Amino acid sequence: MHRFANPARFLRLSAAILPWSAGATVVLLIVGLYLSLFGSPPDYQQGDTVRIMYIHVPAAWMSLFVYTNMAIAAAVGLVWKHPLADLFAKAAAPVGAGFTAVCLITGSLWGAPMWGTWWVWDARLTSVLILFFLYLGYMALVNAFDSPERGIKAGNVLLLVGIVNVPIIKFSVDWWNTLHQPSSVIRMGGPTIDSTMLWPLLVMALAFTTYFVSVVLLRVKAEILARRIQTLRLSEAQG
Amino acid sequence: MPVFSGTDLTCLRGDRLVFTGLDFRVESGGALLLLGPNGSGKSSLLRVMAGLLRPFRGRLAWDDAASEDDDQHGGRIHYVGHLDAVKPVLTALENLSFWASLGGAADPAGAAMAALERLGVPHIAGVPGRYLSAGQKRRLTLARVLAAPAPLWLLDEPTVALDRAAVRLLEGILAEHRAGGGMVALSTHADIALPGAAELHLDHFAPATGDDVDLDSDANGDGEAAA
Amino acid sequence: MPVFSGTDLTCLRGDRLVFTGLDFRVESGGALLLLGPNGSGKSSLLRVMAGLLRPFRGRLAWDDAASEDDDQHGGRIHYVGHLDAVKPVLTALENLSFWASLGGAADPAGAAMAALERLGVPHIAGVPGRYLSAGQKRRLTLARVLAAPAPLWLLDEPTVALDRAAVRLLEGILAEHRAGGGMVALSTHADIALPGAAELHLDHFAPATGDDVDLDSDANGDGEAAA
Amino acid sequence: MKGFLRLVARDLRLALRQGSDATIAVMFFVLCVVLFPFGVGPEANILARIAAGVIWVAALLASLLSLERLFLTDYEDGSLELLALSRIPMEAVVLAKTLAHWLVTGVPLIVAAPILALLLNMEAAGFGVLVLALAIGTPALSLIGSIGAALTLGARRGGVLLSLLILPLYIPVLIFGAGAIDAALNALSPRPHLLLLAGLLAAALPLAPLAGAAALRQALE
Amino acid sequence: MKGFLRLVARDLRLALRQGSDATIAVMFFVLCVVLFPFGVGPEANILARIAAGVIWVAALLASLLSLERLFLTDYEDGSLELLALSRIPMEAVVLAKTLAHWLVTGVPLIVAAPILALLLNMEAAGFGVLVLALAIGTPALSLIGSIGAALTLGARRGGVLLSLLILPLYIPVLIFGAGAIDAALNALSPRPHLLLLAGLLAAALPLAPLAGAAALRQALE
Ligand code: HEM
Ligand SMILES: Nc1ncnc2c1ncn2[C@@H]1O[C@H](COP(=O)(O)OP(=O)(O)OP(=O)(O)O)[C@@H](O)[C@H]1O
Ligand SMILES: Nc1ncnc2c1ncn2[C@@H]1O[C@H](COP(=O)(O)OP(=O)(O)OP(=O)(O)O)[C@@H](O)[C@H]1O
Ligand SMILES: [Mg+2]
Ligand SMILES: [Mg+2]
Repeated sequence: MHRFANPARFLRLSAAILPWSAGATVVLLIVGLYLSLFGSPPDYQQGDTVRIMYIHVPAAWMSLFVYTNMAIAAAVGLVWKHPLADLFAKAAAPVGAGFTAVCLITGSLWGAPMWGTWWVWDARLTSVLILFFLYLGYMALVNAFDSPERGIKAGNVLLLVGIVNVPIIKFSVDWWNTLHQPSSVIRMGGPTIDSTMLWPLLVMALAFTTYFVSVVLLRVKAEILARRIQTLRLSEAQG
Repeated sequence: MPVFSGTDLTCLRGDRLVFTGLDFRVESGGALLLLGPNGSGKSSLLRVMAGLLRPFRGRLAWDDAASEDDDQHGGRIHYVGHLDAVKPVLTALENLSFWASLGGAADPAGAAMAALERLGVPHIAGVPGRYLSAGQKRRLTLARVLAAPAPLWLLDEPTVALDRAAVRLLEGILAEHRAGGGMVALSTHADIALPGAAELHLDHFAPATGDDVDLDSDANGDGEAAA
Repeated sequence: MPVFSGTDLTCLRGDRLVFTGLDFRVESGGALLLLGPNGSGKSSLLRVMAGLLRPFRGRLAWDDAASEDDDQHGGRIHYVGHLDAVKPVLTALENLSFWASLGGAADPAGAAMAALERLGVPHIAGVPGRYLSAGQKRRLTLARVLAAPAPLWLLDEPTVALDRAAVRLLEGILAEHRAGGGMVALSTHADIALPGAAELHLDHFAPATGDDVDLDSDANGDGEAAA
Repeated sequence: MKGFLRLVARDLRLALRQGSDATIAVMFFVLCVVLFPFGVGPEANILARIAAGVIWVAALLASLLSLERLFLTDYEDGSLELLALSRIPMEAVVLAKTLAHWLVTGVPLIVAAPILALLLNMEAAGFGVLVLALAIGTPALSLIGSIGAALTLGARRGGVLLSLLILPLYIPVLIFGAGAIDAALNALSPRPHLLLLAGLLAAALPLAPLAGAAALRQALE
Repeated sequence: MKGFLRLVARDLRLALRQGSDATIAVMFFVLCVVLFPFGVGPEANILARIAAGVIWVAALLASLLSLERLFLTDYEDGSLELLALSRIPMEAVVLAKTLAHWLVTGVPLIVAAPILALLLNMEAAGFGVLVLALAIGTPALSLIGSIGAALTLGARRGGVLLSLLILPLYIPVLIFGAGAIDAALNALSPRPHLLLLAGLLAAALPLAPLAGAAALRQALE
């Protein structure tokens, strides 16, 4: 507990942000789901299966975004020893793993009609699978130590080592020829996707982001409180 | 004349505050005896002194230069903790020569043999580590401090498992080291003659129970917060 | 009134003859103090007594019945060696209750708590094993002998890592156990009050150097020679 | 009997308290299977052809790896000595620890297997038999492995040595386990294979604790 | 530098003194490869098709298993603390121990590989590339693995956890290593694959000791 640079300030801040981010999540999700289910046209090739995209693509973006953030937090935690950075990575991991799982599942659901198979071992798909394993490995590592501090620090090193995978995922479609289609939104020279599809996509992406922020705030708070309790318990062990 | 000192040290292990506001100072030829009941933080303080554990707050200084992030600090000390670092498949002499050579001894094997003799166990030189009794292993561990020179010795309960003759030997060795300008900090529950040693009672620095030391406001978030 | 005795014991560890021709006898209420310099065979003798090590020659008897191949022997003793058998993830109380229940205590948790209190550390009951200091761990280990009943206690250097208050406590506990008809055999290098204890100086049973005891002719080749 | 159950309960508690033990063994299993397509290449028909074999080999290695620590921590911290001195017979100690080990690692592995089979394009016809074969085979693996874990106790490099001693004994389990699935996939009856597997289990159940106990007694001398 | 060599020499001596360390890793490698025909069935053309992949996966697992103890014994007996306090920088400690590990396990593995390839009916065209690829790949495996070994120091279930962390990072080595052989067998140039492998090694050589040293420092806190 003593380790938090200033947990009190963090708790105040999170209490102020949380209602807003939670509210925004609900509103954005409703709007996004409406737009993607009813407010956008079916694809001329894919028909209604294209609607999987509004889940799949934001989830894929989030899986990369969350990992990158965790790696940055890990660097901050290692170099400046900022305790909140450590807690952030630990709190974000399950959420990131969840997004990655959603990306994998929706991807293979989409793959069945589009490619005729649930799964192929191509570069994009496998590198995302590796990302998923990195998330799981991180979570296992963090919890594998007698001292939670040690777990978090070891996890930080792993996060930094694993960051090499992120550019591989992002550029796998360009470097190797894969079944998966190349980027059309986040690319040099602007998006090449129709705005009727772009908008619902962006709204869903925003909804996922606010969801992520809310959950992480909650989890960091829970962790801080759990450690307070632990401290109280251990201070009885004096002597 | 080197001086090793610590100011306002606070030690946190896990989430437990072990001691706070502790100061110490050892000068050339001096000795520090760490006393206190079980769990009062003697081992923790020695690890802090060795640089194996970061103090939560406070600073350590060698000749007035901060020793915490000093790469040289390890070379200035010999640390003997509860673990013995004895490899079961290497003989006592091989075990010792390796550490002697890393410590910078000119003739590692010779220095190692001399150290074993000084500790009264030349006959174990060729015995593999796994056959040593508790006390023989302890003597081998202690021989490490003799096999290579270092000004500051940090010994955590060095007399454990030693018979009386060995304790007398150790006292002689410590006296000699101090006479040559060396420093010693050691923890013990047993009687050991350490003339002129300053005593540090760890239980005097225990945080008052219930007083949860208001670290939140104090912690300056500048990196010292790592436990 | 049980009696535990050993006759003409010879102990071989690896290729090394540790002691030969050793006899001992402990009666109900009695105590045996194992003394001797490092490497003289105290720990070896205690392991032989516990049945963890087979004597190369000689026999052990409980009430005149050979105890060597007796399945009951384990149930009659408490052995506390150098290893502490403390699981880092279980709390002190959980650690202790498990052994209490295996030892046949009727109310393991209650017996364990009472034992911790007796050893002056009720406050560590809820602390996981990994957070205990050397002395706290030792007290927890010693609490095991109180948590379930057994007539014979075999303690290998029990005072190691204990502070003075704890040594006094231990002396009281030993006296009580003996007053109730129990027996104690313990090795130590430190001072411990054990009134009326028989002393066994292990160095008196060391095989004469050079005299390599003609094991070949004596060894009866019936499988007891396992080291 | 009471002591036996107490020991199982304590080992389960240790496993659960230590966090994600069960998940980790399964994760290794999963990773091991996932490695194959990288080495062999992604052709679906080849993968489907070798799926049963790969899954069984992975199960075997996962069981092997997690078995390494079966007695090791108890040995190193002195608990094993105390267990040997306790009223529980050594055979029961071995059986209790093996049972706890299987509950923590074998069971999740059985659950994960069908998903991996899907990833490797195995035909659905093999799934039922796969689960059944693993359900009979993994306890046998744990039992056989316990002998090796006991034998290598105290040996440095225990893990690798253990693998060496035990892998040959694992081979029959591997053959019948993979054979049952191949039979099912080729529309033959998997029964004979499964019966042989069950026979192995039946033989290991009394023999492994005996051999393990003997090896443990040796290790403690 | 003198300290570095002393550490390598001591680790080699420990490995040799402890008996058949080198042989054990190779033996595991061999057994692992030999298991496959049992799981997959003995058809020669299928075995030849998957030979390169199986050999690489086995090499990977053998390296993994033997890596587990890389720092463990030094950590548990307190040697690592003393090494940290010594004049040798922690990065050099990691590099020295990894080098010793590779000399003891990687080199014999490279020697054994062609024989196994023969057993699995691999065409002779692939042998040279197999050895070359292993010669570049196994030091990379040891280096990457050393990060994992340092990270999992003091963790519960070290072995399985290590596998979980390291196997994903091993995958690129596996892909390029097996790819080189496949290329050679299909009369294509293995050069690009081998160059990529060499690139991985070149990247791991400075980065692994850095990451490993950082992890070790934390393990000691
Ligand atoms: C399990 C299988 C799949 C995985 C792991 C996966 C993974 C990913 C990832 C990581 C991205 C983000 C790429 C970036 O930010 O540049 C992405 C985007 C995308 N994926 Fe997938 N995908 C899978 C299957 C599919 C399938 C079957 C389709 C449809 C044919 C598909 C269509 C798309 C589209 C349209 C994008 C957006 C690309 C863009 O506009 O930037 N994916 N996928
Ligand atoms: N496993 C073993 N194999 C071979 N020899 C051993 C083994 N264990 C101990 N020895 C040898 O047996 C002798 C007696 O050892 P033991 O541990 O019984 O001594 P001790 O009296 O307990 O000594 P200490 O006071 O140092 O604990 C020692 O000389 C030791 O070198
Ligand atoms: N790794 C750890 N994590 C959390 N708490 C710890 C850790 N190690 C020790 N402690 C706690 O810190 C306190 C001080 O421990 P330390 O080992 O320094 O005591 P000590 O004075 O050496 O005691 P002893 O005389 O018993 O050896 C103890 O109460 C112990 O419970
Ligand atoms: Mg201590
Ligand atoms: Mg002893």
